[in-house]
Amino acid sequence: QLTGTLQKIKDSGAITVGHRESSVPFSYLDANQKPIGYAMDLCAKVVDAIKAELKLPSLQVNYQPVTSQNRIPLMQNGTIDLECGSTTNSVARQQQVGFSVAYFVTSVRLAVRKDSGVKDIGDLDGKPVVTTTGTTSDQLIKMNEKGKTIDVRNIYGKDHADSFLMVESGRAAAFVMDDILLAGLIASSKNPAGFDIVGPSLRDEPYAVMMRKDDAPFKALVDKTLTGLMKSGEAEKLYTKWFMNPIPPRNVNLNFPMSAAVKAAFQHPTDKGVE
Amino acid sequence: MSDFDFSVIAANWAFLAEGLRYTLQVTVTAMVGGILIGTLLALMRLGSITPLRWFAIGYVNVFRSVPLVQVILAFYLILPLVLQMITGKPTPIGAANSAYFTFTIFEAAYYSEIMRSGIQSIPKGQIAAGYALGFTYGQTMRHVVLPQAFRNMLPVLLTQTIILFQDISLVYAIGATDFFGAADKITQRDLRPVEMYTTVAVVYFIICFLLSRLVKRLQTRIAIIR
Amino acid sequence: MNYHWDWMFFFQETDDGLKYYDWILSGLGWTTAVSLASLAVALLLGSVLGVMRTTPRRWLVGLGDAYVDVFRNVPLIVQLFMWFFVVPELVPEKLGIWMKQDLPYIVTAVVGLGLYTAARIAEQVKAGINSLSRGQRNAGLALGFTEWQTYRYVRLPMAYRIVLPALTSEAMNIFKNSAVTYAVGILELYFQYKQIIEKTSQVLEITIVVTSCYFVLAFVMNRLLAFIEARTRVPGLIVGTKGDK
Amino acid sequence: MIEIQNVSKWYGSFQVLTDCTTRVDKGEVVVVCGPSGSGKSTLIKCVNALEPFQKGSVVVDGIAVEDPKTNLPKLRSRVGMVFQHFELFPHMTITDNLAIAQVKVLGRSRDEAVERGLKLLDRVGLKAHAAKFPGQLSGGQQQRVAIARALAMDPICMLFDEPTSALDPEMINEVLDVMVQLAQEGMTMMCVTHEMGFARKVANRVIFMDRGAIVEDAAKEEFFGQPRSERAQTFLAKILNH
Amino acid sequence: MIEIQNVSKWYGSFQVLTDCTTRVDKGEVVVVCGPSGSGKSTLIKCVNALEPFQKGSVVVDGIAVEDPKTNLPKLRSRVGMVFQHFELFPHMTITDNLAIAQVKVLGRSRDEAVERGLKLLDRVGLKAHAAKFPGQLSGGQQQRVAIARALAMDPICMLFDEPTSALDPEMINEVLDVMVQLAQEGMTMMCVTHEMGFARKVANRVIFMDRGAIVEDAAKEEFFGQPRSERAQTFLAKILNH
Ligand SMILES: Nc1ncnc2c1ncn2[C@@H]1O[C@H](COP(=O)(O)OP(=O)(O)OP(=O)(O)O)[C@@H](O)[C@H]1O
Ligand SMILES: Nc1ncnc2c1ncn2[C@@H]1O[C@H](COP(=O)(O)OP(=O)(O)OP(=O)(O)O)[C@@H](O)[C@H]1O
Ligand SMILES: [Mg+2]
Ligand SMILES: [Mg+2]
Repeated sequence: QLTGTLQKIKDSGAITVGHRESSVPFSYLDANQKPIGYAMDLCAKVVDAIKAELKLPSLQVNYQPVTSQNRIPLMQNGTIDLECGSTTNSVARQQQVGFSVAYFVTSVRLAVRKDSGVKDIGDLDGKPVVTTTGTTSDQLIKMNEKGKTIDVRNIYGKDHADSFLMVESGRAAAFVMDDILLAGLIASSKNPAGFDIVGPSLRDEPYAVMMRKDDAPFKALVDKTLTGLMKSGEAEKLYTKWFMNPIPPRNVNLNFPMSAAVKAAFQHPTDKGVE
Repeated sequence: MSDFDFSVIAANWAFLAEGLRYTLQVTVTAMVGGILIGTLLALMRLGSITPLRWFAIGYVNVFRSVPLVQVILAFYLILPLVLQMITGKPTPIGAANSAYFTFTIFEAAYYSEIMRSGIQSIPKGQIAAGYALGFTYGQTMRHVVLPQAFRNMLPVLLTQTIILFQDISLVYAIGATDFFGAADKITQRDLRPVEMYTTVAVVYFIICFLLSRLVKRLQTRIAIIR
Repeated sequence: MNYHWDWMFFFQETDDGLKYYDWILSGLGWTTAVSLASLAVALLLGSVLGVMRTTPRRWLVGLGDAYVDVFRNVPLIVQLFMWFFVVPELVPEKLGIWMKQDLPYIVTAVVGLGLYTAARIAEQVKAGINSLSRGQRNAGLALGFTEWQTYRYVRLPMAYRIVLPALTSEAMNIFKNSAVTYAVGILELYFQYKQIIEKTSQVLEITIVVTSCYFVLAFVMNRLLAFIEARTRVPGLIVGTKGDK
Repeated sequence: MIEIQNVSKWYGSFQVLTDCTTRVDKGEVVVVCGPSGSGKSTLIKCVNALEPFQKGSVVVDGIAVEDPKTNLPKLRSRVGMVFQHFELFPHMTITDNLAIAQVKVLGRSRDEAVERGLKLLDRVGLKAHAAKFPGQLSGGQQQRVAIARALAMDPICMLFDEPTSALDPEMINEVLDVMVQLAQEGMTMMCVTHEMGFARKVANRVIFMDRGAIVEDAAKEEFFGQPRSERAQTFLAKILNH
Repeated sequence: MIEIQNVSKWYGSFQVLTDCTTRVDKGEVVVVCGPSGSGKSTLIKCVNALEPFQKGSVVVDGIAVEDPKTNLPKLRSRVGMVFQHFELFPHMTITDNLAIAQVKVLGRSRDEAVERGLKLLDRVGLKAHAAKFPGQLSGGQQQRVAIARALAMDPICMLFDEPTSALDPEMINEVLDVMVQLAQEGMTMMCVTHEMGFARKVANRVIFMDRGAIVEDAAKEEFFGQPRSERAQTFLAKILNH
């Protein structure tokens, strides 16, 4: 007897996958406005597994763009069944939604202009530091402000492109954000050689597939699929495809080798959220 | 930043054009629907049936006091729930469709205020003349008051439509891809914000400027008829 | 809908030692500050432009018209972005660096929102002045007033009374439009709204609370202007509509 | 034809009509005059129920207008009315102004309505202007069109509310001429006007109102010869002596 | 006092005034009449340069108004003007209406200005209304205030542009009475009006305009006795015969 999301998918004969539109290289639009990316590839495997499980080879797959603001409500009200983007699995969010095992782990670090002379957190004292509104990274500035005795001036960009522009144009000394996003921004910029990612990891954050809360059978299927991909080495192949090679639409290469944290996540898959 | 790189525009013009088409579609839908509903609201508000009048007053004041971007988001989240209650099963309608509905409902509040002042600007004598010829209330409105109110207010209605056209950009809040949303998404992915925003400003300016010239032309033509 | 309601989170402590409701209050403060300052800029500049566009001087009219055309026909968010990112690159380098590093962001926000709203207010002031009969100006001139004195003593006092209902909507709009200034780094209500959603994911509660805040702000503004309207009403004179009620 | 009996009307606590009683018989022409604000317009609008009243009764052609069962649109379509500011419909051509009520209210075919309208337009001397809009005519011409529009409904009587007071002095006569002709053809008419020349020429009776009450209701000769009330005397002196 | 010489004026290619020449001497009362749109208002507004003109010259008290060096506000403050629609300032009390230009233009102290204003208000019979707003007065009362306002500036001459044509018939006389008195006291006046009774009583000369040109400019007796032009004859017939 099916329950929850699986039941819903079976009844409607369709699944709706939520995706981001500009989270390079996880989930974004290619030149033809089709959603592609590392997370999308993983989710395609999950969808295959669902087809097999429900014996619905002709299952219809709908794609629904989501934003960082609306992804959780849309999951809750049934608009989307699966979200494949770059969503951090956090304890606070677990109050509202469920998460699969992590398929990527990012570290929060600093992007700076090479000519700015900033090499570490300590160099930021008294300088403006930008982060993006509505993302989790800014909590870290606040925590570090308290912990260390450096005093930075917090400024906020509307989105990652804005924040990066603040660094590029000299408004901010550094941009605090997930390192993989920083790498993507630098690679896309006009002068990739002009920027560096510096400093220690302020915190590690696991990215995971989001689904509805308390839906054990569905979660089990998603986790089993993802874990299988990690164990079989297929996940690593996908990693290489998206992080170490030129990717559409502009054939930029992120050159972002697998970190120790990601390796650990692949070896010991976990759905533990950050505080 | 002297090295502008407009290749990003050229590479993505199809996406931008698609967004512009969507923007125009929502604008036209919300304009037509909004004026229709707005006229009904204005009539309710000026009529003598107290519950309807209060409904119209409440409707207009609520929607005029709340930021549009929040209304867009709230409708997007709540509408599927309402539909679910009616149909009994989850009915996702999607960001793009939800915007048609939201803008129509929201703009109706603004159009209704315009139509109300339009109706009020018609001299009482015109209504008396309609009645004196034997017209019923409905006929007086239909043949005498509304055509004139609509004509007199056409410039103001169009000006509101220009604002509406610009406000469609707020659908980025629910991730729908209008003109601004398309530009924003390309910016996030390809990272050429200055070039992109400059282009966007120019395109909006050209379209709105042409529209506002049209309004001016209409204004002088209406002045002649009057 | 399997939504986890939790109204108490507003009283939870955040990383910076404040409670979430403190964030909302602080956002409310910034929203009010930005809005009122922009309103002041817009009223001042809008009035000047509105007057310019009714003078007999061709070039003043042209200048005012051009201003309105430009600032009304580009979305606010794009304008703010221009002020923030594009203008500093176009001015002399020293000035640009000063704008980027020393100029408080609220100045950019107030200038952007103020200039945008000024175009709309200029339209209304112009309409108000033009709705007065030509005879009023002639009567002033015939008494020996200069052109400026006819504005100061005769036309503007009436024009403001006539357009007060329209100015009321504009003043309400400015609170709503101030939500866009988060895009240039102002930590106002909408910024806090996004921030709290991101941190707590209690979307519905925070949406209800923030929406109510905006509603209250607009309502207070509405009542304030209704009060001014009542205070400035001229006995025996029926002007336009009686405002919103 | 028109019987007004003890009509009183209040706006809130302000009484605009006080116990007004008079009648207009078939074929009679009655002129109503009086100072501004005395309730002349209000009284005449009570006749076709454009203004509701709280007390008394008005009977037109045997039908009580205050009766809730009365079909007011039908009654009004049989009573022609001409207003101070013409009140032509500015968004329609003259032809449409003349035809629309015939089509929508009386149910005539459009051809029939246009034909009848043009006939009356010819009668007021404006046939050449049929295709124009009201805004393209002078005030006197507009008022003549308004009279034609009312006549096109084949009314059993006509009400006029200061039809010439918004006109340039030069144009007053062209309108009065049409009204005089109408009176001479035997139309039942009730006219609010200050044109005492018109009253002298065609009125059967003159009614003088002051502060909502009918102060004098006398045959023309009597009124102009020696009005009884002092108020009417000073009023007449004022409007005749300049 | 006022000399108008060969004044012509165009709106675009439309000529509103054609070669107008006339003069008003000190103490003279000149009435201007003519059909609507004939340019009467335009002509009278040229006198205090409220309307610019392209050709000709207007000299008031020795000062050429079209001279770019003329201090127009000063000139205008010495020429009183009364408009068809009164044009009191609706947001000021009657007292302020009377005082403001004295204070702001002539530089009188407020007390002095109020005193002078109230004196003139008394003269037009409205002292009791000093604290009211224009909207609270009747049309006739407003127009009398407007005359007092102009007189408060101690003008050397007065211009009137149809001062009674927006009034109810009853109120016309109260305004005309003030004007007659003013004329009899020797004020130099140029009046656009259709009130032929007024012209008969106090005018020295009557000017008749048609299509922007001065067609007749004759002594009163001559004009009413036998106007030369046909156009003036029909015009007089039209406005006198009702
Ligand atoms: N809607 C209204 N509310 C309150 N009072 C009104 C209203 N309409 C008219 N009145 C008052 O009723 C009185 C009679 O008005 P009415 O228009 O009948 O006068 P009238 O004799 O036609 O005057 P006029 O010659 O100015 O047309 C006036 O004192 C007027 O102020
Ligand atoms: N601003 C304007 N632009 C174009 N034409 C104008 C303008 N003002 C007035 N006119 C035209 O100039 C002519 C003279 O106008 P004016 O007001 O002087 O006439 P008038 O004799 O005073 O008429 P009335 O008796 O109606 O007041 C009219 O034909 C009018 O249409
Ligand atoms: Mg009346
Ligand atoms: Mg005139």
